[in-house]
Amino acid sequence: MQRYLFPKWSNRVLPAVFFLGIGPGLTTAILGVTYYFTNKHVEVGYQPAQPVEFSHKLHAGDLGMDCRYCHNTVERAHMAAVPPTATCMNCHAKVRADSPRLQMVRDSYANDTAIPWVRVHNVPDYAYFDHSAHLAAGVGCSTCHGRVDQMPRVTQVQPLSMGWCLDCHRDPAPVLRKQADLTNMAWQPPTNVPPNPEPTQLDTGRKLAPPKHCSGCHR
Amino acid sequence: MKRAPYTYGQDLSGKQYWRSLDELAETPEFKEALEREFPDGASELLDPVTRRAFMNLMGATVGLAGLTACRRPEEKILPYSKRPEDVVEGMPLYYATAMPFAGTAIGLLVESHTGRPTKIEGNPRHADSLGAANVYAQSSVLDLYDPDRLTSSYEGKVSVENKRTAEQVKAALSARGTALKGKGGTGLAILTEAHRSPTLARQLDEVKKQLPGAKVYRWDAFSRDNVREGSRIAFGRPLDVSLALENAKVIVSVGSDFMHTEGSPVKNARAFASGRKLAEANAEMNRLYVVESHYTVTGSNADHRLRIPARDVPAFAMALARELATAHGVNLGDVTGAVDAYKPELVEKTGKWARAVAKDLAANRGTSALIAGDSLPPAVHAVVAAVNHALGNAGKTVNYVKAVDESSDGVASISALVQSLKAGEVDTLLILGGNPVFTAPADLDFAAAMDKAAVSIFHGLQENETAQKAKWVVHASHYLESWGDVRALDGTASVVQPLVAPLYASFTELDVLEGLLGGTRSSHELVRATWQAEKGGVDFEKNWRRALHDGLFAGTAYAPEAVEAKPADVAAAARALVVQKADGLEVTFHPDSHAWDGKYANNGWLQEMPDPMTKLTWDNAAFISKATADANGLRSGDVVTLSLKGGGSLTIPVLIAPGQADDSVALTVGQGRKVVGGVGKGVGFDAYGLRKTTGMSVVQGASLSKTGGRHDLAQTQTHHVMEGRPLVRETTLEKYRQTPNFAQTMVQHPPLLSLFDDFKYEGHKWGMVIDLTSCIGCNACMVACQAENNIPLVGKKGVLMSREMHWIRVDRYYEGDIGDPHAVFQPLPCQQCENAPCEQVCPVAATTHSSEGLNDMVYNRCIGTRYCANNCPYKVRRFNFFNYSTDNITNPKELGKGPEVNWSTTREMQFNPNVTVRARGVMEKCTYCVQRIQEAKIAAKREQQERVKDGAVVTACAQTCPTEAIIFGDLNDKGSRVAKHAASPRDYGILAELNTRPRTTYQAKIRNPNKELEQA
Amino acid sequence: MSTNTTLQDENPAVRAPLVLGGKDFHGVTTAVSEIVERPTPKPWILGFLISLAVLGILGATLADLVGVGIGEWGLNHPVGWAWDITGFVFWIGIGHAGTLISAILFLFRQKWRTSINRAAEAMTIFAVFAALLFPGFHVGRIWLAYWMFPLPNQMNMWPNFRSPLLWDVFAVSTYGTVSILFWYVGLVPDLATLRDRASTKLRQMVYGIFALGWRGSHRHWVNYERAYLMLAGLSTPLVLSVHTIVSFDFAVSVLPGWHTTIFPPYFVAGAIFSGFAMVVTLMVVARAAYGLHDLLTIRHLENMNKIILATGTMVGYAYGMEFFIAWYSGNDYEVYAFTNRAFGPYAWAYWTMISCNVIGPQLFWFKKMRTSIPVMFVISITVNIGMWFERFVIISTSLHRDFLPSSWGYFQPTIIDISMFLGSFGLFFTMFLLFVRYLPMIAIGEVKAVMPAANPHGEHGEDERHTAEAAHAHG
Amino acid sequence: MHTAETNAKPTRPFALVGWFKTPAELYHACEKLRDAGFKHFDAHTPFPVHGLERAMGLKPSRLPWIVLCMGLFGLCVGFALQMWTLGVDYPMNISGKPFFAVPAYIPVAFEVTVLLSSFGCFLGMWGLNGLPRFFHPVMQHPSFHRATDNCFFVSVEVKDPKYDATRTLKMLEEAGAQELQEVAS
Repeated sequence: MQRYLFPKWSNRVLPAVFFLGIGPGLTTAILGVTYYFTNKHVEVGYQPAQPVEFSHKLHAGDLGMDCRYCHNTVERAHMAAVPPTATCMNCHAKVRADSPRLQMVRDSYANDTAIPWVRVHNVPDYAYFDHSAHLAAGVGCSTCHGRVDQMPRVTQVQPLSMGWCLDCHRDPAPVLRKQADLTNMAWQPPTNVPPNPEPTQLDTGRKLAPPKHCSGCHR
Repeated sequence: MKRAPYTYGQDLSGKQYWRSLDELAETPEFKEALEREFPDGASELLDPVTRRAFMNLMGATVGLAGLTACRRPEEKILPYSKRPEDVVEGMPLYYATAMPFAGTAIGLLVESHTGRPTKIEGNPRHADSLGAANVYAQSSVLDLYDPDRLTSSYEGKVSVENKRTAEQVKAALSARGTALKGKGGTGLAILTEAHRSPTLARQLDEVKKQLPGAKVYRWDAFSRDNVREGSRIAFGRPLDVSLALENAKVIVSVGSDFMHTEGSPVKNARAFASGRKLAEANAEMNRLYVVESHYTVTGSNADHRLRIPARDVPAFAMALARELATAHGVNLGDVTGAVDAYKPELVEKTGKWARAVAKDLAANRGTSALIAGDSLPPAVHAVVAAVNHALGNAGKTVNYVKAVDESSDGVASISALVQSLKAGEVDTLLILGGNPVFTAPADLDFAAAMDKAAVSIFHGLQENETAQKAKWVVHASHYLESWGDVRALDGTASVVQPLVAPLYASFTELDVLEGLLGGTRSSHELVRATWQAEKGGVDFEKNWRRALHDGLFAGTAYAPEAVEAKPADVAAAARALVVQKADGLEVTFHPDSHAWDGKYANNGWLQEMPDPMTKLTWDNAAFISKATADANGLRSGDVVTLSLKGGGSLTIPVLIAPGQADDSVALTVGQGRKVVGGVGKGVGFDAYGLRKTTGMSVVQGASLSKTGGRHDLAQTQTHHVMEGRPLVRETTLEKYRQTPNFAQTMVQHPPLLSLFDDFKYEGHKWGMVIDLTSCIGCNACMVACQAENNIPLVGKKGVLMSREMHWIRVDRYYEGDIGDPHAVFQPLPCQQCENAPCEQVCPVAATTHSSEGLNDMVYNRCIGTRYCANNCPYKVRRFNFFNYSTDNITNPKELGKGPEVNWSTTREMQFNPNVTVRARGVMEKCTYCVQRIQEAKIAAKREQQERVKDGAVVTACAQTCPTEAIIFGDLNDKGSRVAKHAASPRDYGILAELNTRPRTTYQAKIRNPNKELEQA
Repeated sequence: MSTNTTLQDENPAVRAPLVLGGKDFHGVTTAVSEIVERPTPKPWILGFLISLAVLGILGATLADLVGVGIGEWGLNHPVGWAWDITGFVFWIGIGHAGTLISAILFLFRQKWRTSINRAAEAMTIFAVFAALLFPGFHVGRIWLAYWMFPLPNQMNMWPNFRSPLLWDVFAVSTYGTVSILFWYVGLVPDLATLRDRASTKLRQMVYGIFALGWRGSHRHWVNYERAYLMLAGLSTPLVLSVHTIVSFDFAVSVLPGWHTTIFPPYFVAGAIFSGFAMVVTLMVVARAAYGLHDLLTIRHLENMNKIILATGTMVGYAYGMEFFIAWYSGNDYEVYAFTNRAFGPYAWAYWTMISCNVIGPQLFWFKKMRTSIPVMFVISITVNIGMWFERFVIISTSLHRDFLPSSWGYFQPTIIDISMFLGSFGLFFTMFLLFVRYLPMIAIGEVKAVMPAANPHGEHGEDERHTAEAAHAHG
Repeated sequence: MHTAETNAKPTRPFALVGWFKTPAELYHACEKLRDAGFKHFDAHTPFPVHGLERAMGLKPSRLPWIVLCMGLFGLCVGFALQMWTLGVDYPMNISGKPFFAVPAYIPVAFEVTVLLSSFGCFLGMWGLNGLPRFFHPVMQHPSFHRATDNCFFVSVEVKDPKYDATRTLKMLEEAGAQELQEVAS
């Protein structure tokens, strides 16, 4: 009977497979998942084209309009509503009244049809974020939305993931501002604020106690 | 936050509707409302998908956990073009309106999210609701979105080719009008339901004026004709009876279910309960006696209930009168002689009763109330009226008020209509609402008569048996989308104002009549005109807006009439009364607790809401007593043939109903609709076939015969006794006064120690107290919860597998002899235990405790092990075995047959955007309406306050409870109502001996029995 | 008097030999290896096809459960668990005998284990696989089941280590892993044997790879035996912990009928009980099918039957004790739970359990019975039925009537419940048949080691008990 | 294609390999080698022969220490994981239990301990044995395949200082070894 003997080199095969194959493979897989499958990668930088080339840079930046002129529900309701066409027409009835780029706006106003804006900041439907509560506490626009006043086309700058929310809810102190600064895009967080277990509203001194329990956001 | 509504454009233009629906359908809240769990799936699920497609979808969802480039699909935001006044996206608006119900109207505040009415609450300013609402009002919002509603008018059968536009309908109507005007209106017959709308009355008068030959008839399956007739006999004019039970110490109901189905149920329940609130131990308490054959909600709340066949009930009333006159010197004049024949003993086993009750009544002159059931003959009402008058109750506890609708006997009216139809005198039959073909007395054969009319126009919400026979079908507007007005039983007038433009360019009754008269005024204008005339003057605009805001015209309630008794007439009527003699079994007819007279048959919430007493869902049955069942060798679920001597028979399953009188079969009419939407189809059995002009409420000479068939009866509760467990703890007023804390000392258990230090709840500490003395078991809380929390339906199959999803259920236990037990109710929401057994067993921490002591349930974290439900001692957790919220949403009976999705865009418009719509495979349960708590807290934060004030948060169940039995609030706020109640000696927690530390506690039930009847 | 056990009857002082038929080392090697080397026998193919078909049913069932929802099962409120967790505990229990035989009997130097431990260990592993199906698919959203593992994630959420269900996840996965390691370590020398006997190059290579180049070096044997000993030492507390933790799923809850301190020992005894029953069932068949009478002697089977008798009686004691404690505690809910078990709607299940688990095995008091193949075959099967019912009774009867009578209900299985449980047998037997076809079902090396001839101090048939002393004398 | 034959042409031998019929013969042979002061020799047997390690004068295994370390490591990991995740990183009020609910953490800690110990035991054993090693010179002995069946092999490595081709051969022959031959490295 002819007996098969493994060649000498075979002794090195298995260790090689482990150290060169499985080892690096696993590491890359783990690292890949923990980075590429998360909002950090998937959501941040999302910048869809909008039906109307509305430039926040022009309006909020160069013209210096206050965010609340258009998003006027932000202090009263959980959502900072996209303004009705009527708001645009307040100015554009006269300003650039016949610019072709505003055709859709004028049509919308004339025919009472909606402009199909594309949602940029999209929190999962089972998470209930409330703009008014955050403004009341002293969290300004730019904290989550970035320098919108420098964005010709709006893009998402924060992951808006649960972990990211929690970071702030656990220690909000560094991002709190005075009510006057809420819409101040240039506002810079004060450097090296010590973690504050009992953060307070800067204007009224009200205890904030941002919820860390589930029903704070999930209903 | 109540505002006058923004006025609509042309309500009837289809364009307007579609645009508005788009706006609604595309607002972000709306998007959020649908399919929260699989955001990516939502769009797919909108179209019917096959099982395979669904699997792919699932696959996709799985994939999503991993694929990197896979964002949520692009989502559109469609803002208003011109934002309507007062609308703030994301903030609900509340409008005051009123719902016509049975013999009254219930004032409502309706929550609306960017134009979508989503939730109905009672209007605190309205006398007939006082901030509460009953099951029918709560669930009426579902009818608005009913996918099976008529969405167009038709000439002939309901089918595509017969569709007619609004303009065509108006044209046809006015054409008909002019034709009729030609012959002075002769040949026009208008059939209405018992309506309480001044404007409609005005329109009808207008019709009579312009078309003198026209005749107006009225038909209602259940009416208060006898009440008015009774008071006409007693006082010479037809008056309605409006109760003021808050002033009554002794209440005697002779066959009246005044707390649930008769008169002003919500108001009566509140008044009754107010007489039983025991703030402190020595508080007084009213006493309720009920005499009835079928176990009703009212009967279940009686301190003493006498169970006798319905045929004997009138006799008992008479005997009571006799006893009062003879033994207690109550001056009834000639009546005394008339009722002399009724010796107390004449009626079986009632002698003692009659004496005891009479004594109690006589001892409380002016502070007692004798109430007769709507269905009793006028003579009985007359005698009862006489008694109340003689006792000095009239004007104090029993108010005789002007009747809005004075036209008496509905049976006579519809019989007359049928006569003239048969005689060919009617060429144009206009049916405004209702469903006479289904509900009219069987012996009249309305269907056949209807064919005699050359033109029959049916105006209604849904296609039904009558619509099918009509030559014209005009689709009606739901009351939430129409202008109108209505008077409550006590006369309080409300404006019915729309919350949304008609979804389908539909017509109100007013529009139809206006069309017939060739007018062009909108119902809005008509209603305004009515009240312009009523409350005209310079500041009318102010009054009008005030009325819209408040939901009623202040001071429109009728003053109680000063009445003079006419003993002679009463005596005559009493002598003329023929008491039915026992002859085989008797059959009684009642409105169905799900379908009412049939008009709610397609309302899923009502169909799945268990009957208060039998806990039966998705069905009706012949209710018989244990003795009757044994005598006929029947078990619950046996199908029998029920036949009447006078002819007519019915095949229906029997259900053994404890408390039902022996030899008496209770039938509910309204189920078993033939022409009905997906929900109501094939549900229950039509008992109208046995209901004839000769016996509209009680008929003798029935017999049962077993067919051998069986029928599954889906009950949400299948075990009816407490097994001696201290769940509902009750005692008598007397004993309670001796040991007020009896409930807390009832259970012996070792001291409840914990290995660990307790958590401290510094901030809010939400808690709930449920007063079992006040709870009447009406189920309003269940439906309110269902509407508020987007609770899905599981269908009959689901209930049969005991998979119902109600977050709060009302447990009903019987005590004592199964033939004649007394019943107790126990509403059971999540107990929000501080040491919640459910939390520690969840492997993924999907249910944890909030810093305010809420037992949070996070649907999006739940993976569905169901361990928490197993470990919940109260079994309040509910599992989504299927995709209940989206599959077969229009036909829940099909649930469990796999996900053949039957999605309805209109149905989903009812969803509350502030509550996640749960998907398959997750656990859910009562959250103390955490969305309301959050909204209130955020509102407080906006105002820069740290705490929510007491009363700022109220759960849906507490808000709608007619008797204020449920109290919710912050236990840390010592001043709060809930804290005060929790401190009462009556307060106890069920299964507290397990050291679960329930946050929901109960106030022990106290009854106030009469000694003399006790030793029986 | 059965003739299979002659020696023992003649001289109780001397135990019956573990290898009969005067086999030498080569004989043993051949007897076992030939099973694998022979061309595939027809009955095997038949059996395999049947198992595959049943496995197919399982596949369809799982697809339905994931696609449509576990509403396809008969579960409801209040009965949130029924056949699913019953199946889980049932299979886990069966697995335990394997570890017991391979580990505990090894520590007790029970040499008779050698010819059954390999198959028993295989049974353990396959049983664990079958068991994992149930908790795996009983969750409502299996695509998120990975949340039960402590993986860092953007939600900053962790599993709840206070939940017995999570203890289960760790216990069962550890148990599965360790069992596989233990099994494989034992296999390596025999794989080497197969490698060296293999006639085709392919077999030589495949077996060769899995044999890891084993060359029987005694320097290896030294570490090997130490490793084997320690794995046995680790498996023993592990196997006890696994069923203890499984019992915690119930014991830690508040439910009357679940909340019971006796559960851990009671469950372990039950597990061993059912496990041995399954081993007997399988061995009786394998023995007949492959003519292994010389290696799987009556003595082996009889010993196992003795254990079945012992554990069966323990379980019976536990049943009784539950009632006593319920009565003694004076807790109405407890009392009701157990009265309801014996006389409630599920009484039929309860009495099936009692008769199969407690009454049946008592036959084994008689030697005739415990040495009769047909009798032990039947009893071993009824025991398995009985043990399935035990779990069903514990889970369902406690759930269907708990604290609040208003929420009492009744559970009825659907076709999907049944096909799931049936299918799990398909999985088990498919794997087991593959095992007996391609791997040595008896530990060749270990059997040789317990043969008299293995004793380096004289070939005369000595009882192994002398060997040790002899070795010392020389040492 | 490597076969026994091709490898049998020894350029520089690796070891002297032969086999015995019985464990006893092997046992005595090993004793001889041990007493003669051989270090680099080995026995190849189908099953562990009792006490042979003493006959060969081998030291006890170091494996237990590896397992002990892994076990302790597992214990720490197990507890640390639970303490940190539920007590430090995201403490949540669950059933009113404390954040550091030690009793509840015991089962998982135990399982992790066992798991890591077993890994240590498994990998440690193969590591100490230098396996997997698919090719080994002694396998070139023509009858070596019987080493896993019923022959008891001895191999004396050439590199052993005491090794002398002729004397060692003689010594083993006397001990009853058969088919003695040197195998190539």
